[in-house]
Amino acid sequence: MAAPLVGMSGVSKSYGGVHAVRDVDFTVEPGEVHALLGENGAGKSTLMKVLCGEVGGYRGDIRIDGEPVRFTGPADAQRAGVAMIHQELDLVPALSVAENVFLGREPKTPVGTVDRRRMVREAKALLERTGVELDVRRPVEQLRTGEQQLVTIAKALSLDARVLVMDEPTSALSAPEVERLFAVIAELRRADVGIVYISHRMEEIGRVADRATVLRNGSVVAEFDARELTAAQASEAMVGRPVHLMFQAEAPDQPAGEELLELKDFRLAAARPRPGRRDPAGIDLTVRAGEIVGLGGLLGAGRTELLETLYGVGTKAPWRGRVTLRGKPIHPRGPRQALRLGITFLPEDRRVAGLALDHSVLANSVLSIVDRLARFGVVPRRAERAAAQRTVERLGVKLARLSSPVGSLSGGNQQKVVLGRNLLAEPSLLLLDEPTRGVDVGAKAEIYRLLGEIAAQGVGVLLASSELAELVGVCDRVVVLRGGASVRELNTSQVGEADLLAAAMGEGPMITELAEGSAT
Amino acid sequence: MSEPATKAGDAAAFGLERRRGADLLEVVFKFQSLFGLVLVVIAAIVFSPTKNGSLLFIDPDNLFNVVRSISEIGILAVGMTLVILIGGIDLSVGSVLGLASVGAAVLLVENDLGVFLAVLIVLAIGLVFGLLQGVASAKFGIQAFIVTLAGMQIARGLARIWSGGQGVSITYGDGPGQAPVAFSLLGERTFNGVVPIPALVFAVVAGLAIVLLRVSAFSRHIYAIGGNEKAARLSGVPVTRVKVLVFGICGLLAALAGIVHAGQLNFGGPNDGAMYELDAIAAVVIGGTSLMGGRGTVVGTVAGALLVGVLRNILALNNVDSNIQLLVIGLVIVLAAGLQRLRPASAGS
Amino acid sequence: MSEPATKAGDAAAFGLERRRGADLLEVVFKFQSLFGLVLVVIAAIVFSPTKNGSLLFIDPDNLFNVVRSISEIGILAVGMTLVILIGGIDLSVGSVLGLASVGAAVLLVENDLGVFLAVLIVLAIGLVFGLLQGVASAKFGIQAFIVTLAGMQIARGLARIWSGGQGVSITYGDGPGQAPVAFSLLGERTFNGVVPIPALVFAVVAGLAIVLLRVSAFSRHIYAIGGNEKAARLSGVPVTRVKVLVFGICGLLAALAGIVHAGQLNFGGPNDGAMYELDAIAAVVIGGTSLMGGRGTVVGTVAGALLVGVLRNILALNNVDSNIQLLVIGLVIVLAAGLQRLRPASAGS
Amino acid sequence: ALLAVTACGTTSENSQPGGQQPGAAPECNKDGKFTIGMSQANKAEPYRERMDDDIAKAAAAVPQFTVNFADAQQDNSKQVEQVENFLTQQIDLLIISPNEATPLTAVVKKAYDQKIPVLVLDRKVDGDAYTSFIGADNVDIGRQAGQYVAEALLPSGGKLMEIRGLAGSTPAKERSEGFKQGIQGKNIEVVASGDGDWLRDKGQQQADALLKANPDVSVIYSHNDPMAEGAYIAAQNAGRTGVKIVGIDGLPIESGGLKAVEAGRLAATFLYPTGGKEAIDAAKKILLECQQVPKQQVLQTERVTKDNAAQVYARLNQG
Ligand SMILES: Nc1ncnc2c1ncn2[C@@H]1O[C@H](COP(=O)(O)OP(=O)(O)OP(=O)(O)O)[C@@H](O)[C@H]1O
Ligand SMILES: Nc1ncnc2c1ncn2[C@@H]1O[C@H](COP(=O)(O)OP(=O)(O)OP(=O)(O)O)[C@@H](O)[C@H]1O
Ligand SMILES: [Mg+2]
Ligand SMILES: [Mg+2]
Repeated sequence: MAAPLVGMSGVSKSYGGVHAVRDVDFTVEPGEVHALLGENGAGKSTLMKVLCGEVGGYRGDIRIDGEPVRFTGPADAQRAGVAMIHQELDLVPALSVAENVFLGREPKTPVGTVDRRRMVREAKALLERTGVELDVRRPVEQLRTGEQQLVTIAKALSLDARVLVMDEPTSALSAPEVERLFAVIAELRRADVGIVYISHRMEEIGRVADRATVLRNGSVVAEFDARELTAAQASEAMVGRPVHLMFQAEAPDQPAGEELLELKDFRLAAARPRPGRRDPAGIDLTVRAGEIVGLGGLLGAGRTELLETLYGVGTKAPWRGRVTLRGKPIHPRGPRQALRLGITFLPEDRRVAGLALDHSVLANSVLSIVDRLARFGVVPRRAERAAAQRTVERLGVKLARLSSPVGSLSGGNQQKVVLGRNLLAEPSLLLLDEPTRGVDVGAKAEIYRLLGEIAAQGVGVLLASSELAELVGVCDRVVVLRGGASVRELNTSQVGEADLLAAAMGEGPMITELAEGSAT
Repeated sequence: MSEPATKAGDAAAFGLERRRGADLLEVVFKFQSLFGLVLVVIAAIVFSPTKNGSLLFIDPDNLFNVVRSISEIGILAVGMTLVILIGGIDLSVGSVLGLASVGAAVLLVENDLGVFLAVLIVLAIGLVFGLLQGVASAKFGIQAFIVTLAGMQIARGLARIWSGGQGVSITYGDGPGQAPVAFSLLGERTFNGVVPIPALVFAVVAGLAIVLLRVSAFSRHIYAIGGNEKAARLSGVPVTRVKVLVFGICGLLAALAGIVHAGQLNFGGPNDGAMYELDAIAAVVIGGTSLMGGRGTVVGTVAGALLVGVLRNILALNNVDSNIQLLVIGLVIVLAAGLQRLRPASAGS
Repeated sequence: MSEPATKAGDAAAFGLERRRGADLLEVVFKFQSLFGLVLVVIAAIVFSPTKNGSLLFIDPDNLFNVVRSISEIGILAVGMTLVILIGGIDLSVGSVLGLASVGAAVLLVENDLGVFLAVLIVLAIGLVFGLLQGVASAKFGIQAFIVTLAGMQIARGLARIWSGGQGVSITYGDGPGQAPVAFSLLGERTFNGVVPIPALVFAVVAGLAIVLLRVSAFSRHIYAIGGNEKAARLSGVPVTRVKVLVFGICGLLAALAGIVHAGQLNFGGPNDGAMYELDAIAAVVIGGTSLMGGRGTVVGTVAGALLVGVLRNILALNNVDSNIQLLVIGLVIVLAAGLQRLRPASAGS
Repeated sequence: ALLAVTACGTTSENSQPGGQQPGAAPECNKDGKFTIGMSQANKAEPYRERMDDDIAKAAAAVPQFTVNFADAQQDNSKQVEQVENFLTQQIDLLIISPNEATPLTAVVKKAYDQKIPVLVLDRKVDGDAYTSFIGADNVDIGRQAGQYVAEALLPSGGKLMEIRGLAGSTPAKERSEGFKQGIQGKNIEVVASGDGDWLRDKGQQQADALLKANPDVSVIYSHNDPMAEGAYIAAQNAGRTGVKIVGIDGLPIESGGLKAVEAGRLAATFLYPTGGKEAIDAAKKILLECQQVPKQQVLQTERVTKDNAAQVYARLNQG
């Protein structure tokens, strides 16, 4: 039998005392999609970074086509046909989409200058393959997170790699883009490319993967035929016990509480729209105390902008329409005002907007409340530690100790730290933007449980998400946005994912009446 | 329900087991700015010239002289540490020192104000100057480098205009045109004539700053802003206010250094303090504070300032040619900064 | 499946439609560093003193003089732009300029080398000096600020040692101890005695840099490193090599500026170029380049340098007191930098 | 040969009471070994570099002497620190050229009180806690420059401009004041002035713009020779070859003012002697010969024009 395309055997990698990967054997065959599963911090990214030459100093060996290799850097691996789509969207903000796609491999004209026309043309073609039509001359910083993710995918495709690692490629994508990506994967598979697919969206695994390997604490604990794998099985293998996935949606029979947040035809009167931004343009919604309301929509529907605006960090423009909190009109002009009103916000991109990665878990988790903890400006250390410790335990953050830099935690655990900071501020209205992006099933379940718990305590939650299952499973009601305006309101106890998707895409049966009927 | 808690507990236990070794290493690296200092001090003792069989370097008089000689830079560097922690920089401190020294001299000598009032006014000037720079930088978003580069020129111009184009000498006495004798204390030594007052002022300033950065909510905000300003803002840190205040404190300390300067030299020199900003920044960076912000300590800064002071002292005591001194100090600064890099990388590659 | 594509198409069309208006605005802001310059030029014309009924400022002779007077700072600033684009800074350029001016003078006068050889050697020295700093900063990860702060001292020390302390005068002729007359060209004007050679050198350097940054892959790498170093590294950009090279270029240009300096003044001054680094940085930042790296243009830098030059010229033409000049220049720099901020914010608040 | 050097003249004011003088300097002794500390305000100015050189050269002829040099880089504080270091080293004699007078007074007094003889060069300290002052008079040299301009360059009046030293520094102020006295009542107008910070390139920049704004200027007075050279280049660039330029310092080095006068770039310069040689002479008297030295030695300045430039240059460099 021929040697596999990729053969990793006995690979181990540790950081200081942390064994990120221990003695892992892993293979990829040509034309195969091999899913790599595991909890946050299980070592998936690390294992793949080892494969792609990004992380050195590992033990064990790697063979490509049976030939032993030891890459000296990502460029070296790329030359050997091994490429990776990174979990963190590592793009250069000020450069254009085309420049990003071809960074480090710019096409040259005969005189040695960059062939810009070719670059633009080819970048455009690549992006079309992934299903977006973007002006590839636009700087990447003006793109939405989802669009950026598609750019990184296009960039990886441009490498024409034989082995392509996709580390959570869909975490910021909504359903149509995911479908499109699956089509691309099918195409690649036909071209005999070996693909490693990492995702925390369990329902995707069965659809794309042929094989699945599960890591726990850095070691392989199981291997499955993915085509027959159910989400429940996969989750159980990852966590080591059955996960009663989330949505025990025992519809909160408790009477919905008082009206907390109410928006009536809310819109921004921006002097000039910013390209790519979708500011609120006619939104009606209500969040009651004790209720979890979802915000659905496609890429660029304007969910993020709505949440940012409500938190006082959106586009600076006059508000139109009515925004009331407990019946009183509000207009926070910054986070501090919003916090004073009892509103907290969990941003979509934790690395950019959520955490000081170099700083300790302790410092990051109590930041919102140090003012409140302080007596005469002095923060009692014990109170600070206690608060952080409480949060870490409540959310089950997996960490070495409170003084570890938060950047050394896995993505999911980082997310929990941000959520923990929000909860410490004891909000009455919690704005969450993709709170489970990159979070593993186990942690998701915990976060959902927590959300349920908080809601039960009378907090209102407004949750934007691209994961249909999450919206349907967790929320009481979902408001669907399109083009910055609310177009539908659905009651999740009566409709499913398909209806939601249809509403978001602007097709399908008109079910507004139904939703409205149940809401009022 | 109990499961996750146990998991966290496990992790903590696991962490604890690992902790001892890692801790020692971390302590070593935490204090590496001090190690640089210790190394230089050892070198200084080894290379110290002797006179009548005793080492000149460790003569207490000499040691206090070293501390006195860095006290002004040290005071500037404490303020600079705060500014750099929020990811800023303040190039104006040297000129503000000059402005303050002129101010103190003019107010005491020409305007015949009392020491208390004169000092108060000068400190207020430094504070306001710093606050204005802070507003320009934090509120209007102009890069701190450029704001304070302009501030450096402006303060220098003001100092020259105020002084009337020439340094102002301070003489002491009760007559008109004489400064109160109390002010001359800044040039004296206390504790039986051993400890120079400027060194004492520096020690107090540094001590206060160290405590402030340890315990205050304000310091948490400072570090957070330097670590990730956007995250800090979203977490409810009053970013603009903290930044403005930090620049204000830096200006205030620069004015304090200027007062010490005037008191030590009995002179308000409009051109004094030139290039002090670079010395102060060097002390901060040698002390292990990152120019990117968010990381560093005042302890390190004090060590950095002492390191440079000791280095200069031992080179001078050995009569090293001044040009060679430039070379040696330059190289040692790079080496000291290189030492910082041995710190185990925290995250990323 | 076709639906989303269409929708995306719609969005794009919508975007395009909006674009025209936005484009104009964007162009305006793209060239706002030029606007600052235009404003200052207008002010200069308005405030220009007249002599015999004609405006002194717009006299071609005077205009070329302005360009000549900023040519050294301008050359430094071009190199500085590259360094700042990669997120670095180079404080050593002023001292390297001094070192190069000494080098040129000594090689021409004392060692009797030909112009070509002397210039080549001096440029090589600048290049190597820059490369070494680049290695210390990029390879050993020591902060550029501190490396070049040390480099500044070291180059200054070397310049003084090489020159033997005193400046070296350059006299022209064929005899021993005299420099070839060709070198004196740097002090001359060409095109019928209108265009000063240093201005020409500056124009060529700036022109090359502008073209380089437009068309080369190297420039994409520079912007990428400044914008997101990790992303650049992951994309296979040879980060270390590019950084080292950029510091090398900056050193090379500093040496070139030093040669121009020596040629203009017929003098190699070991203490010359002090504080030029700050002027160069100011030109870069006024020109809209971010000190955080990754954003900026050489066109902006040229405009920034010209802005400061015009400002100085008009103040001097009006015989403004030098202290007031300091104040005015400081304020205008802040205002010019403030103008940059009107640029529509890119993301977040 | 040593005496010949002082041909520029030394007036000794012997009227000092001398009571304060440490006449019995620490065990003066013909065969002793002595360390002299020389604290220089800065080495960035050619004039001061030359002062150090003069001292080094003169001391090299005295085998009993070792001289330690320190460079305060124009920083009063640093200079205080360096004198303190000298005291730690227990030097036998201090030569100091202060950056500014008042700031250095205290530490000089400290040395003097420790019975270390102190020779102050170029710029005095306050009070009289020093052994001897050796230097020229900046007001006087400015006055002489003014008189020269009035007599030789603009006998029937005219307009001139002034390139000044660093704003806020004492010599800049004094050279300016003296000059005004020199041209007083002579129908000469200073129509423009700029600060050249003592530097050649700054001098050029300032002169560039000022010449443009004041085309009727026919003389430039510069506070030192390097700025005068810069002004010369500016005048050449502006095609104003007729402008006469007067400098100060007259350093007898290749790049100094004497050569510039000799080559015709400057109309005149005024010798501002460094006093380095005189300082070592005084040190010999105190340390080796157990003699007293006068409290004040005001070094005479000398007008240098094309006529005598070569001769003065030769004289100052012999020996
Ligand atoms: N640079 C680093 N320094 C220290 N520890 C690290 C570093 N990178 C990863 N780790 C640790 O290695 C372990 C594995 O991390 P890794 O990122 O591979 O997890 P993952 O499986 O990709 O998780 P996620 O699903 O959250 O992305 C974690 O415990 C993490 O804290
Ligand atoms: N042109 C732009 N300039 C600056 N920021 C932009 C621009 N376009 C988008 N953004 C930012 O992108 C974010 C919205 O992108 P995001 O990834 O959240 O979109 P999405 O989740 O697909 O859609 P939604 O708007 O429905 O959340 C916002 O934070 C917005 O500030
Ligand atoms: Mg991962
Ligand atoms: Mg979003």
